[in-house]
Amino acid sequence: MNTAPLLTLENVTVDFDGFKALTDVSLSLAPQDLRVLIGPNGAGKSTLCDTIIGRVRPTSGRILFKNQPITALPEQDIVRRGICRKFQTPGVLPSLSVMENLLVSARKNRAWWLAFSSSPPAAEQERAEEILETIGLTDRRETLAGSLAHGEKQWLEIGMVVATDAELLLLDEPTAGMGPQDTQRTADLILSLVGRHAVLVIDHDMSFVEALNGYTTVLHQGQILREGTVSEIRADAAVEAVYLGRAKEDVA
Amino acid sequence: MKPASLITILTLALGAAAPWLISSYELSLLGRFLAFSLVALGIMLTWGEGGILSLGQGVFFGLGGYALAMNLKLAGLNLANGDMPDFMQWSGVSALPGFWYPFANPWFSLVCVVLVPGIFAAAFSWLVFRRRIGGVYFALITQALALAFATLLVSEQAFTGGFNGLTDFSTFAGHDITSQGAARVIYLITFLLVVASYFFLRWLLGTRFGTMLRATRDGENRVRFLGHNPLPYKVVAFTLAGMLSGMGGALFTLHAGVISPALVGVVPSIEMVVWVAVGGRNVLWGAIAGTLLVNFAKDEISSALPSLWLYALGGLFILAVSFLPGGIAGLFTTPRMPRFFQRRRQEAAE
Amino acid sequence: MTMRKLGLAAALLASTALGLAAPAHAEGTVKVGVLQSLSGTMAISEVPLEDAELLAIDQLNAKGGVLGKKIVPVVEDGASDPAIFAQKATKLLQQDKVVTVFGGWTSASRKAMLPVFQRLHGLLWYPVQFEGNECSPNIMYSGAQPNQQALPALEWAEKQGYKKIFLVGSDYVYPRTANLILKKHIKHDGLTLSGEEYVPLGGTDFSSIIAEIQRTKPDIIINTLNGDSNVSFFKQMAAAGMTPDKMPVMSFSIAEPEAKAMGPSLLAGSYTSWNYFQSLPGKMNADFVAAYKAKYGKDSVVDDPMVHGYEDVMIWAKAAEKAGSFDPKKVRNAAIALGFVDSPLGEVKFDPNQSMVQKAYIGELQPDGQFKIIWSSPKPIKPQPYDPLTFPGKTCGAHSNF
Amino acid sequence: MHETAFLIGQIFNGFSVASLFIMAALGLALSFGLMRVINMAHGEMLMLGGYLAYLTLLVVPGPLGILVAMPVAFIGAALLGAVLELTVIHRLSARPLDTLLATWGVSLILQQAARNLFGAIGVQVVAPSWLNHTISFSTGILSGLTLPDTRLFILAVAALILGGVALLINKTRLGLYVRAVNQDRPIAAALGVNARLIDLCVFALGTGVAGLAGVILALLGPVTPTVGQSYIVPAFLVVILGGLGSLVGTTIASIMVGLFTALIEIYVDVSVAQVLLLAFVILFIQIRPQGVIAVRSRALEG
Repeated sequence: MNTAPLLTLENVTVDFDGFKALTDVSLSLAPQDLRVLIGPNGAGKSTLCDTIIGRVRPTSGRILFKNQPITALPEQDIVRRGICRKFQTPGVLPSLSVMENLLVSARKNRAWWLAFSSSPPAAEQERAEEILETIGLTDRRETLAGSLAHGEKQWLEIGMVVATDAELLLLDEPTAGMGPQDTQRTADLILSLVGRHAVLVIDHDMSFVEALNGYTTVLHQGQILREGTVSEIRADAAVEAVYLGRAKEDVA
Repeated sequence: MKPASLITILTLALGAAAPWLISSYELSLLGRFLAFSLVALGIMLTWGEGGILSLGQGVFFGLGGYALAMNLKLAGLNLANGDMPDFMQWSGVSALPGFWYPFANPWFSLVCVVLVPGIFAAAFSWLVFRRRIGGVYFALITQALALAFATLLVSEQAFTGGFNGLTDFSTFAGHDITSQGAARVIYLITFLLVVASYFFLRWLLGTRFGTMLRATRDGENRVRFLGHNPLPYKVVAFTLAGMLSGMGGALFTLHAGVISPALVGVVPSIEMVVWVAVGGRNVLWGAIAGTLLVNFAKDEISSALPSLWLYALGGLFILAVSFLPGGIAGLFTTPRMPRFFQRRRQEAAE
Repeated sequence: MTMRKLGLAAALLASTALGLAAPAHAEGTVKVGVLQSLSGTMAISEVPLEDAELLAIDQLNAKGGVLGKKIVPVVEDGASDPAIFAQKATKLLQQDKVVTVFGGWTSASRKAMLPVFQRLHGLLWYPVQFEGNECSPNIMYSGAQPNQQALPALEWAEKQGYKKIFLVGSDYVYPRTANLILKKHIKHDGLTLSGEEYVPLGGTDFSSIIAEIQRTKPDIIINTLNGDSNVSFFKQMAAAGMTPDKMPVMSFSIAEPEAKAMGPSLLAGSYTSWNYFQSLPGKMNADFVAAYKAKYGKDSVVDDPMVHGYEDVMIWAKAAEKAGSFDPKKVRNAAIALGFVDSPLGEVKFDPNQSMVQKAYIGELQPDGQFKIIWSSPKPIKPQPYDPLTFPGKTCGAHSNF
Repeated sequence: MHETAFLIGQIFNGFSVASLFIMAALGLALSFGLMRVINMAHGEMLMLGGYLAYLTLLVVPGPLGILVAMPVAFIGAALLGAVLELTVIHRLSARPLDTLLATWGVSLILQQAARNLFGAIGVQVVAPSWLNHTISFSTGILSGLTLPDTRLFILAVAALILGGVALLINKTRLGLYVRAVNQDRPIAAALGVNARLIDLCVFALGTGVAGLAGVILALLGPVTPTVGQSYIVPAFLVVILGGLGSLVGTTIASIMVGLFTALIEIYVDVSVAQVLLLAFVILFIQIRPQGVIAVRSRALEG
């Protein structure tokens, strides 16, 4: 593995008017890493994502991406540096077709004055086609994203995030609302991305986490509780106490 | 030939032949309503496609109207002699204010008809959008803008003609604009500009700009977190709408022979939105049809049953937005509208 | 885009193409236009005015009409919007082919209609007091010029010994211009101007202005506020302890209907200047008031603009009879040649400058909502569209062109 | 009159105007915070309050009529608000811009209804005689300063309303639910809070307050079909300045707007003051786009 980390969080704290959503979180991700972030509801997982992409600004601490601080950058510039995020509730653009969603995401030169042409560059078109295939929505090409089924929306959004060619993908609950079959498909999809991108996945469905089998970080009450492989985490008593016990019942 | 092109050609032919088909009074009505429809096209662009509701389009309408009216007011005056428009004389002004001088040039005026509203719309929308003020906030701020603009026009009587506005025009660039023939020419210019704007917007909405604008309407945050800056798309759309309104205002001034604060304030501005809501906010021809329909209806109903008209207008608005968000055009087409009934809480929370 | 696109627009265009002009003169009738705001902010004042104009037409028709023809009023709504006034004026003249039009209230509506009447050679009868500075051969101005309402009020105030004068008005043309003229005369007559303040039309907050009044302590306030702002002004003055009996107020736009609606108790003791009050003596006036009440209800009241609108119709009829024609130009010349006629306002006539020669009165509002006439100009005042002191050298000559 | 007295008088006037804005904007801010919708017919609730005051005074003349009118107007406007919420607002609740437009249609209809019922020219509501006094200072640097009882009374009523609503939100069970829904609607709903009912209650409360405010406004201004329109635009600006549904924010914003207009009117006329107020608001949101009180919420996405 490359020694230089892709993303580094240094003592990040987020304080919402006295409520500490994150306390002193430090985290490091290598390029092409697959990292899974778990934790009970309200543990601060989504806030962590929000903080990385600049939707929430840390009260203290800093975030480095490729050794550059990004804490103060505008959101779109953070994306342009190479971080893209999928939201928890699918964030597709409902009145655009599936293809248009991907094309909007695949735009390489994002200058607005270049938008006054009817057709995107061939390279972007090809890339979009390729991703369409990857996410398995080729036959839904012209469908309006708003009328896709829930699972299809999740895949489309993953596709959109991939289309930006970001080096780091943040996937917030990509399997929310999916059945076991779709969950497995999503896991396969994500595993196929690793190698080309670093991926940070947030979820609490343990069967999905096990299917991914990545290095896992457990967040609890805004703090990092444990880090380790899935089997280490499974064996950990503290994790069991705050989280897994409950999750097991959920799965059962 | 496809039926669509047939209808297009028929409409264009009828529109172009109107001066010889209908009475001069009806032509003047049609002309001023077509001028209104330029405003409606702008609202369709910002509100329908961009999700930006402006309750202050009257401001840009007024800027365009006044820019032309200032020239019309100066026409025939000998400025070197110290001549002034009549209202300035009895408002106690001793010399023509400096900013009026350039408007003596008709071509400068024409440029200002588009540029002044354009620049103002760009500056205003940039200031507001860059702080991510949108949605309901933006609607309310534009409404306050309409109120402030109308108030300012009325109170700066010495420079603007005040509540009376500017009226009594006779020539533009040396041409008589009051004759029967001039009325036809003005109508045809209006008609041409509406047609040109229609095809321009049709092209624009077909480009990637159109896609980005709709994308921004659907999910501004999603667009931002895909690495795009939504700001320029919104500002450009709003600026274009402002320019269209300005053009509409200038043409209206020519048709009506008057521009006054009563045409630019809060209520006229919101009525402009009614036209588009009724016609269809996502379809270009819907915006034009809505404008003509509502205005002809107003002309018919308001004299016969003035109190009924207000009930009708209010009811029309409630019905259109509640039950027919696609407007009349929505009955004929399946426009690409946002999925209205889907709660999008994360957007609302912004 | 679908196949039906633009279909609607086409249908609309076609339907207008089929619209037909209303038939011109029917045998034995003559059409006149009545153009007031029946909707919008001005409807409140203009609907009663329209009623008065229609009453006059009814009375004429009851006596056999004019030149043997029955008068058919074509009523249109100006909708408080000057552009619509211009539009409807065009319609009345071009499409309905009316022989003359009665209407307008705001200066904005008159200014917008003026070019229409000049272009289409029509004649407009405008019944409301205004700021002057205008003469058109196509308009008969029966409402007061500044020298028939504002200046007599100042003259009266001077005679009462009021020396410090405070001007408050709505921020639009009439108050600004009237005050411009008043200020010239205040200076010329050696009086003191305590202050001059404006609120936007419809303004409701007077706290700053009242503070200014308390600071400068004027002898009298000359009030050119419009409509609802008057209610706010008098309520807030009363709350600040300045009722009309303690701080005299002279108003130019409060007449009987406003006083009735605002509550005489709030206004009692305040002054106003008009060319007509409902309480004027004389049989003509008694008959007019009785006829109005008979038609529009016994609780209704009449005021200066209404009686001017009524009298405009009457004088038009007399002039048409005298001219033996409905031709606007001949009627205009005949109206000027008529000389003094008896009317509810007393003896009035049209001057060659096409404004009305009439008396000015000062009234004091009584608790019953009527005005007690406490002063009147000794004889009818000749109208001056341009105040000689404020606009030296400008006059309206008699018009020959049309 | 001493300059200091004049200045203090203007500051008093600023607070007096602010108290009107608080009452006019409070209901708007409450329902905006909770439901993210703006009710353009809010001004007509003020109007309704005025007309209910007029009707009440016909039935209960005399000095205490105005005190009877206040609860009557509150209940009347709250009922109308509830009807409006059930028929229009709720149906459109996911579409804030459409709600805004539809309620403008409602406002047109209500204005015309008032015109047809009571006439265009307005009705007469007179302040009771016990309010026709002033507190005047005749010595010292405050010499010449006059504080009208009516305005003091209005300040007191505004403070009472504000205090009442604050108590309701912070100390009662209903208030707890309101805060819960405000923070996180799905979670609150999952915990068994009837969010629909809360929406309805808050909306009716907001319009009720507006109705009550209408009675108070009738002491200083006219009661006409269009009276609501004169207060509504400044009330919107207060909501924008105040921040999402914050009581404290609304109060501070009202005071800011009141003081700004009162003080600037020393130098410029009222029309220009109105324009400067808008410029001030646009400038202010450059610095604090989320308003005076920016709520940092973690409930952005659950």
